Amino acid sequence: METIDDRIIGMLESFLFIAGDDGLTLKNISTLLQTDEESAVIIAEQLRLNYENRSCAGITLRLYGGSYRLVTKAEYADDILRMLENPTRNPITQASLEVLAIIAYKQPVTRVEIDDLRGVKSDGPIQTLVAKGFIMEKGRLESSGRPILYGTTELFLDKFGLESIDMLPPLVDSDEEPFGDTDLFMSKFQEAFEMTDEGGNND
Amino acid sequence: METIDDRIIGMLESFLFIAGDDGLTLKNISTLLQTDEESAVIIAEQLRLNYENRSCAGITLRLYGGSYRLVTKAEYADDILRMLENPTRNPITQASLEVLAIIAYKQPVTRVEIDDLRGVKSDGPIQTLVAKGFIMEKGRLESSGRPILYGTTELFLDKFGLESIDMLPPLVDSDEEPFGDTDLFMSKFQEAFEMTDEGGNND
Amino acid sequence: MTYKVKLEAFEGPLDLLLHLINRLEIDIYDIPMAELTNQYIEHLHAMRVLKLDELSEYLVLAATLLEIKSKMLLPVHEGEALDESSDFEMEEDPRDELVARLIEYKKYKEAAITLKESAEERSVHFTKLPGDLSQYGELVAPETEDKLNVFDLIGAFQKMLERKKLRAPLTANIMRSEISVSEKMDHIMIILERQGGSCDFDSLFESGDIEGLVVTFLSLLELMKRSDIVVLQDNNFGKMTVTTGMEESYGNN
Repeated sequence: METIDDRIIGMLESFLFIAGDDGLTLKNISTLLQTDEESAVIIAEQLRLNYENRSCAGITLRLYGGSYRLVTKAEYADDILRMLENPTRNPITQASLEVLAIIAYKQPVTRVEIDDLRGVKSDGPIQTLVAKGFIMEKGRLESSGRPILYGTTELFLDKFGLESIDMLPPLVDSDEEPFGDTDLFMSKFQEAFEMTDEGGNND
Repeated sequence: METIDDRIIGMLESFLFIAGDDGLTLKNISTLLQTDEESAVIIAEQLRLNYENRSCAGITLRLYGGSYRLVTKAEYADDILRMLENPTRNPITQASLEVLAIIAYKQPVTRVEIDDLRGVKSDGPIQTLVAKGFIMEKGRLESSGRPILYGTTELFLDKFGLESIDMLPPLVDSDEEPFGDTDLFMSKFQEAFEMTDEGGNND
Repeated sequence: MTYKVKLEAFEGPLDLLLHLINRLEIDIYDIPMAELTNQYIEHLHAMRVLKLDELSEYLVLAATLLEIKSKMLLPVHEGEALDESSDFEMEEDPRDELVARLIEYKKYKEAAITLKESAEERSVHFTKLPGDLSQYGELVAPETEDKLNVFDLIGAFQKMLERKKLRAPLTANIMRSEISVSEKMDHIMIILERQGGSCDFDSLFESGDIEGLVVTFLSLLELMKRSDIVVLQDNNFGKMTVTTGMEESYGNN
């Protein structure tokens, strides 16, 4: 208790880092660190002190609404606003690109479906994409609220150099290899060779 | 230059923290820090060293696919996996890996060249790799049929922990000598003196 | 000699050949064609019970092996092989092309292993979702003047799938270990008590991930079964209200 193990502080930092904006409750933290809540408070406080005492730290720990979160230090707030003006690489933001990908492959699709898939609200990117002319309303779903169905436009095809929407490369979930046949073949093949094999007697 | 201002290191950390898995290129960093790229490299390296030297740090800095990213330290991987819903890592088949290796080293390369090298059709693995976002069309060969030329993506570099495509380890032959035709000839020559029987199964 | 071999899946005829060469401890630069061809064809034989179209590539190589083998049986070669000095003419060796192909393939097969190791090393480093800056203003997306790339779409989609993995666990996994149905039942009863005996059905489902919502729902079912609570609904699709079972007027079947 007097000297907290460095490793457990590092572990907490790594957990909080991954949790990002969602943060972790004290209960989460004590579960994850496999300790009681009292110790968890002490460890968290030590991590916070480390950040506060290190002038080269850009982040620190805050407790808001029952959740511990890593946040950037207040002194860098103005600098971070610069990130809004200097978006990285793509001429289209990552968020917009994600939404566009979903609409391109799953059209016609509602905003709610897009939100579900991304796990975040997508109003902003959808607005941007409509404004850019990449997507448009393709009707309404006949269900409660009659939500808008979105689809891609001709301009989208043009900008992405596609002859038609069918020319999009096929997409698979990253977890599954789409070639069940090959695997079946291979497993059969293996079976066939699991048996005793006469080798080396053929000169 | 000898002593880098603590504040600028903290600023970089705050930027990288916000960028998350999008990461920041050297260009982004120098723009954001309002400095030249040379200084940006030095500042980034100092930040990395700070992480590596601090045993209580849970995170560190890595350069993958041309983008700097904050990542959790390897030593906490097991702890983090514990909290992940589905800790199965993205499986990639041996066939896909072979095709990926060929494309990575020989890019830009056509499907036919890949098929020839492997002695089997590679349509399936190529399709999977495109869908996983590891390879992409890098143009067409100006010959009959205008076959697609494939190359690797930044996502490939990121997921395979490579700083850039130039950082691929050199191709090696399993024998210690990286030999050309001459060496092939020489080794045959030597063998010829050692043994001449075709069977060679002298165990 | 009889032994058990556990074979990994082969990636093609060249892979099978490499496997045999390795297993038989053959020198790749001096392949005993007769032995290798026999072994290869034996394996093909076993594979023949499987799909024929997948075998075609294997058969092509079998033909090549047989061709090389027969070339090597030509008397010219045997005569020369007795004379050591003639070894300088081995560049004429009918096996050369095959050996070159095998070596080339082997290089990439090994590179694939290195790549896999590299990916494994990378996979122990986790990263976070980008911070949400939307409260400070819109991210400026520059005008899209040039052609965009379809492959960027795929990249974005894959990245999103990765991110979802990072997003989900932190809430779900922790919740699961924490809240049991019986705990949730207590929790619901406390809420009802605090709110004077009734609350909106929906309000119980306002937060939590799927696991949490399922636990809440199961808890409600259990509480209803025990007649601790009653769920009321004025009309179809109307708002549902959860009340403690005290209100006798609705009974508790």
